[in-house]
Amino acid sequence: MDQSPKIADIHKSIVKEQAAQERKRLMLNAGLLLLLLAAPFAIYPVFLMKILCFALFAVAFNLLFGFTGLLSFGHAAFLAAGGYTTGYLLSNYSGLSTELGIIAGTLAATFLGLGFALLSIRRQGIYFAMVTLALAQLVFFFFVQSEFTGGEDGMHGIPRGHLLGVIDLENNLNMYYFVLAVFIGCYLLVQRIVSSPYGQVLKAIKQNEPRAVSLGYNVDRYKVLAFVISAALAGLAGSMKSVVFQLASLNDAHWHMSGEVILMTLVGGMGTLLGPVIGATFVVNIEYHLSQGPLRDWVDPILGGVFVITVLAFRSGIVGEIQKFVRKNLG
Amino acid sequence: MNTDATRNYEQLNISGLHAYYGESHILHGVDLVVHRGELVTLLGRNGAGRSTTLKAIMNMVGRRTGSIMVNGEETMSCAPHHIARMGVGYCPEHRGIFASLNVHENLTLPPIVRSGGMSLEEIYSMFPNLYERRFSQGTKLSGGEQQMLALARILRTGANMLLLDEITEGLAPVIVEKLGHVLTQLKEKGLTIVLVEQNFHFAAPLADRHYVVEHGRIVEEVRADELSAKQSVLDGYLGV
Amino acid sequence: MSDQYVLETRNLVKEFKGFVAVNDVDLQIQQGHIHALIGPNGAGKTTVFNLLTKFLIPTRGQILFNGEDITSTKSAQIARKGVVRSFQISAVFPHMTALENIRVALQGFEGTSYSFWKSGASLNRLNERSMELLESVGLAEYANTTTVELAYGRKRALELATTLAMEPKLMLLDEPTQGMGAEDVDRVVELVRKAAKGRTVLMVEHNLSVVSKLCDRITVLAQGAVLTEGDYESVSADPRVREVYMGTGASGERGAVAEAEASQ
Amino acid sequence: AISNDTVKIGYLADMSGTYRDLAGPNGQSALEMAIADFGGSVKGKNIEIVSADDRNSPDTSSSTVRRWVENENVDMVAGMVASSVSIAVSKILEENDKLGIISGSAASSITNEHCTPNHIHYVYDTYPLANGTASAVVKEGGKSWYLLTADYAFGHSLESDVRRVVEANGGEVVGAIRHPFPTQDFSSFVLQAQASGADVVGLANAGADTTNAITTASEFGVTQSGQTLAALLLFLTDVHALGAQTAQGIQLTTGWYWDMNEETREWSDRFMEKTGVRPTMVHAGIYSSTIQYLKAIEATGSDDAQTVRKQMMDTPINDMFAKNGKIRVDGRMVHDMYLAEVKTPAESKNEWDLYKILRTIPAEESYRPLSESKCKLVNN
Amino acid sequence: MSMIFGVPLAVLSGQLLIGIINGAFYALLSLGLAVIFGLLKIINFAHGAMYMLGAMVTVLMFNALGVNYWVALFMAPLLVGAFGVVIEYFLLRRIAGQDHIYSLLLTFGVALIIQGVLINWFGVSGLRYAMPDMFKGGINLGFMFMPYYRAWVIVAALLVCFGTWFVIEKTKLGAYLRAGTEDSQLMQGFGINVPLLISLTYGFGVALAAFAGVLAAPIYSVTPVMGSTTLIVVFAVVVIGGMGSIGGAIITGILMGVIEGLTKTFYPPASSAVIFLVMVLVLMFRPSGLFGKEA
Ligand SMILES: Nc1ncnc2c1ncn2[C@@H]1O[C@H](COP(=O)(O)OP(=O)(O)OP(=O)(O)O)[C@@H](O)[C@H]1O
Ligand SMILES: Nc1ncnc2c1ncn2[C@@H]1O[C@H](COP(=O)(O)OP(=O)(O)OP(=O)(O)O)[C@@H](O)[C@H]1O
Ligand SMILES: [Mg+2]
Ligand SMILES: [Mg+2]
Repeated sequence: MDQSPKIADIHKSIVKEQAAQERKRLMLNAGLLLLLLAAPFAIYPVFLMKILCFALFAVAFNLLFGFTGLLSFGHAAFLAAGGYTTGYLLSNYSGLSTELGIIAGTLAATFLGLGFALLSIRRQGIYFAMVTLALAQLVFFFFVQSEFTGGEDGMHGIPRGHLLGVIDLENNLNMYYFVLAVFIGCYLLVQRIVSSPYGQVLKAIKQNEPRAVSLGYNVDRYKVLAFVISAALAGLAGSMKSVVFQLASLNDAHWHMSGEVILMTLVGGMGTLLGPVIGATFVVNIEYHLSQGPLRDWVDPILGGVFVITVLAFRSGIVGEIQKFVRKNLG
Repeated sequence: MNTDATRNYEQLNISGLHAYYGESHILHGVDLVVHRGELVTLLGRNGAGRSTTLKAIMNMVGRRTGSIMVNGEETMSCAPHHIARMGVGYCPEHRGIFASLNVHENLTLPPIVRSGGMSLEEIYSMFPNLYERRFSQGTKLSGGEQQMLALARILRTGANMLLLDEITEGLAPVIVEKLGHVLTQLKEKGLTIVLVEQNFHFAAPLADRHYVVEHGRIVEEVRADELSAKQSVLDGYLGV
Repeated sequence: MSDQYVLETRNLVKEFKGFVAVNDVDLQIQQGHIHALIGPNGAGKTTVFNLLTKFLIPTRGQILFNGEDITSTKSAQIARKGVVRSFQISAVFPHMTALENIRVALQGFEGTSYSFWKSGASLNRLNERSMELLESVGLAEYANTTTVELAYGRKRALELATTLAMEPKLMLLDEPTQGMGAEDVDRVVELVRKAAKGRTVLMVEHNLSVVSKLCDRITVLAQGAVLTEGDYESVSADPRVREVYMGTGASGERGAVAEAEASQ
Repeated sequence: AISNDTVKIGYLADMSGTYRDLAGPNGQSALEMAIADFGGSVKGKNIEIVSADDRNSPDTSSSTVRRWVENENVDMVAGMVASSVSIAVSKILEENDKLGIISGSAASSITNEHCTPNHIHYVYDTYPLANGTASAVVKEGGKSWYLLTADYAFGHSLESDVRRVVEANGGEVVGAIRHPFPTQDFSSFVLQAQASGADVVGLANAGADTTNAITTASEFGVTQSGQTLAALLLFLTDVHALGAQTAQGIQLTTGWYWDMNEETREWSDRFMEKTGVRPTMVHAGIYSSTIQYLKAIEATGSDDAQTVRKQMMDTPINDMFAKNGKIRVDGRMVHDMYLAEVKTPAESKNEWDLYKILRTIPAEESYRPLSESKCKLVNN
Repeated sequence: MSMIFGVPLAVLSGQLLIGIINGAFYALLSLGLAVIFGLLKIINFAHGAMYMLGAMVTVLMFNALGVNYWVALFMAPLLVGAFGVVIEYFLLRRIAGQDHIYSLLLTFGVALIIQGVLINWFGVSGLRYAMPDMFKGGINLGFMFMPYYRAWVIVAALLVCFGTWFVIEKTKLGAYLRAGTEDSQLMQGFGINVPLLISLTYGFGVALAAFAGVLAAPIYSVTPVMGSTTLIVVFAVVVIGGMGSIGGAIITGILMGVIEGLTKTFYPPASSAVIFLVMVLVLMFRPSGLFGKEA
């Protein structure tokens, strides 16, 4: 069999390539990590935390949108569910240590996510988006109605409390590093998921569903799992946010929020790991800085402009475009 | 009506045609001529660029350079619908049946571009399956039925130059035979036909000339009367 | 005694709003055979495939796999039982490399497909087998090529390799040589022959030369019903078959002359 | 002493959303007018303004205000409309012991369960609005009421206030509908209100909901069929949008109106020159509160929140905006309110000539008495 | 007087009529969306903004040039439609053939821009528009007072709806449109000027929204934000009807109007949620809407 050495070579080269990419990614992540560790000394921590929370939210969304090909137009529901649950528990059961409150919030979102998934997963394309939107609207009306959310006044004065009952989170730096730790944990998790055997199946489903079925995969189950994980992470983002800002409000449940996370993901680059993070950073920043600058009154039209330009000019998002550029010019 | 006068009339003249899909450069300078009333085939391996050539004529590829003359008119700057209006009928590789229309609507969809096309009756009598299924959704047809529909569709328009891409693909032998007849009839009507085929046995008896496409170039031209002589060469190219 | 048959259908019927696409079909596929399903266009071949793999739900009738009734089993299950199909249009995962395409099929057996915490490297274990499969369809050097960039014929070859990866007991091939140049056709014929060893194959094919070369047994469908069944000689000799399908000069080559289709 | 030698005022309001016209960019003009009129500096220290759009979002606002007070030495935050924003901001100000003067919000909870020692609620809240309008209308014979209530906390509290007042004055609420927020088409609610046969149809909602309800009511001839419309929260801008034709005869309570006397007219003319529109009570309130704030600094020579707030509490307010004004311990600025009626097209001389003041509701009658307060700063 | 669930029959019949009126209104709006999605596969999130533009243009034309209601009824849709063509030509065309989501985001962006700009120019508290004199008042139907204008709304809306449905489902032009959206390149290959067709269709779709806007001007407060809330509801209607099903959009529109109306009578707080509830339920049993073709 004269072929076999050749095959071996090909195989080797493939594995080598994998390893090389692995290394590249590691270096990139390490660099970012250093950046984030140093950040709070240069930039205002609460603002950084806001960015991290939305970055996590976008990463969660992208797991579903970018890597599974399911466009949920209802992710705000999970952000809010997490936020309100955590907020409610922490404000009403003093002594409950913060991480428990956050875990509870995450669980709430997870179950809500499961509910959403079971009701929506069989729907295709735009119908899927619309069912999730509808469900999210119902959740929104529930939050508007119910007393514990404080309606449009919102839920205020949520205590940050102590992490594991010891680390005081009222201190912004402590809070920041806690948020950062959680964020990194989730980011790595998603990174793992995407490259995992499960991730491969998701990829396959996204690219050719009937074929995946004929290869014996029960696609609905895989989608549900993806949806639930995504919802859980979104909920976690909401919980963290409510602790950071010590408030939870209807804005997080409104469909505009579901739209905003799409924008973040798209601007950053859907289907890339770093994209949503960059996207969130970008969007949060312009919104924040514009709203205080001379263009104060024009934030919405400008955001609209960003939508338009992104879709027209660089559809694969900041990160996506960079990757393209690198592939073109550097190999 | 195949007088020399018409025979020498160049209905299609392609020279130095390059075509691109985004980054990938598919056609590398195709030159070919088709006279009125001729039936010319484009043979070649998968991926050689035959379909792309037809698409390029219709201005349906990403980017094109070179020259394409239809009836002596330069068409590089024309929009697809103008080219069609010059009497060019295109039957695409993957049939392009419209799901939102039923068989009958699909059939009557393309506007008449010139007089002298076939009537509905003629077409239905030629493809009885289509008549049976005329009210069912276009894409609910079987693979083969769709193929018939795709062909029948352009016979109506009265186009006098047909670009046919793999019309026998997935058809039962009987139907293939029938298509053979149809093409002969069309030739007799004086139509010009450019035929992209995998099935050499189908193409051979029909064609006046064969062009062999490889890697986006014309690498060989074989007249019908040279077939036996150049058979071996041809087999080499087609890997038969 | 039906268990000598790998696959058996009893009075299989499929209606589309009144139109009967498959009419009372009894198929019996024997262990180890390469069985061809031929017939004029619109005869119901693809529909039969769709019924066997539950991409369509039968209106009436029964489907038995190794004597077990699978009439109401779901697509994915059926695939896992070992009934795997290929599609009339090539079905691959366009933005994965050829290797990854195969691995997706293989990892089904690993039972790790839900474990989202496992590292991707855990799949490298499958590479060797994948390379073998790619090699067997002559795609070894394309292992690391993204599938979109493969020409049509190669896509089909890849699809076949993925199908093989499933270790199917029964393979359903819908026009495996469609739209292929002579060269590719021969390659595929060889492939199917190799693949068929120790397996059973049911295929739809319009290319009679392929059928004559490969198939042990042939069922002819016409207008949804079984017209006749038998080996190539007997079938091709049958005047009705010539009439509705092969045409007069059924030399095994296409393109001979026959009178108009008289099937209605 | 005046911290880092400047008095820095942060102006936070909805610049681009549904509440824009209440305070918005024109509110900043009012603020600038106040500073200019005060002489541009206090105790020789100059006065700076920073401003931001609150996006109607509490977390955007709170990160903005946090940076203002923690990094940019902002001493006082003015404006604020959406109650969620006002409450969020007041919490942050409490943490950092800075001062907030809320002029745009309607929620009476701001100086009730959500009160802090660090903010003042200046212009109005739902309590006197309900109070003034409802009692007046009942006194004039509108005994039986039917309420269209916006179905969220604001609407609910407004509704309960109205019920209390109506019943206290010997009237009764025969029915109430809670409509979703927001609602565009009120026809079916109006229809039910008509069917109820009540004397008065009370609108316990705000903004577009109210204007839509009024438009529909006039279309369906509610007033012709002998029912009275009572809007519980209606701003000059809303009435201006409706026009005298549609809004005529509606009774409402307001904290201020531009055409009450020389003083108000003079100021409003200057405001209109700057902005091209007539000021709402919120605009006037922003102006007045800023003047009061600066005066307090002038008097105490300090811009420390507690000192200033104390000083402001000790000084009765009588200016272009407020008569018999007084800032209570809970931070509520109480002052005379006015019962107004929208003029008929015949009476209205120009597009902004919209109200006639029927009577003055004395400060002490109008706002929620401290005795009923749930505020932590009030000891009862 | 007879009662149903404690609601007087008279009131109920009144509510039904109102429901139908609002339904006709929804029908008109969702029709535009359905046309645009069904034919162009564009998810037009700018539809609400276009509806708003229709109303704004009507008011502004009146204030600036004293253009009366009847003229506006034609002018406003015409202007907005032209604007739509411009948007299609310069923006949407560039993402033709891309995933739905992009058209959604693009139009959403456009909506944000239009709305934001108008807010800065005209504020949010709304512009005044007087009811045209001939529509002042109404008739007493016994069970309710029926303003003439509402009657007119039903007639106008239904006429336009039917006309549109007919053109698209029953004429050759309609067939071109339907086919053109599946494979516009091939349609061009048949000699049809698809790009033009598409621009005009989008223009027509948004013109329908604008027409609804004009109808709305006299009865709702005309503000730059009036579209944003309506949008989502109308979307729900289209989805329930089955995206792209023209007839579906119309029938569902009226149906939803009635359902909403009844909810407003029996349990008002739910009246804005009910549509989404219906949507979830419908899609559970009919995956592509009431009248949608199975994919
Ligand atoms: N839309 C496209 N984008 C990018 N590349 C394409 C596209 N269509 C075809 N190609 C590539 O162009 C080359 C020629 O394609 P073409 O369809 O012309 O081949 P062909 O000669 O018609 O053979 P066959 O149709 O039998 O595959 C192939 O390598 C194919 O991969
Ligand atoms: N979903 C459907 N709805 C309605 N009719 C259908 C549907 N699918 C197939 N048919 C009809 O059933 C008949 C059989 O179709 P099928 O695809 O099985 O034919 P086939 O034998 O595969 O033909 P070919 O060899 O051309 O692929 C055809 O007449 C087709 O029009
Ligand atoms: Mg081809
Ligand atoms: Mg078939």
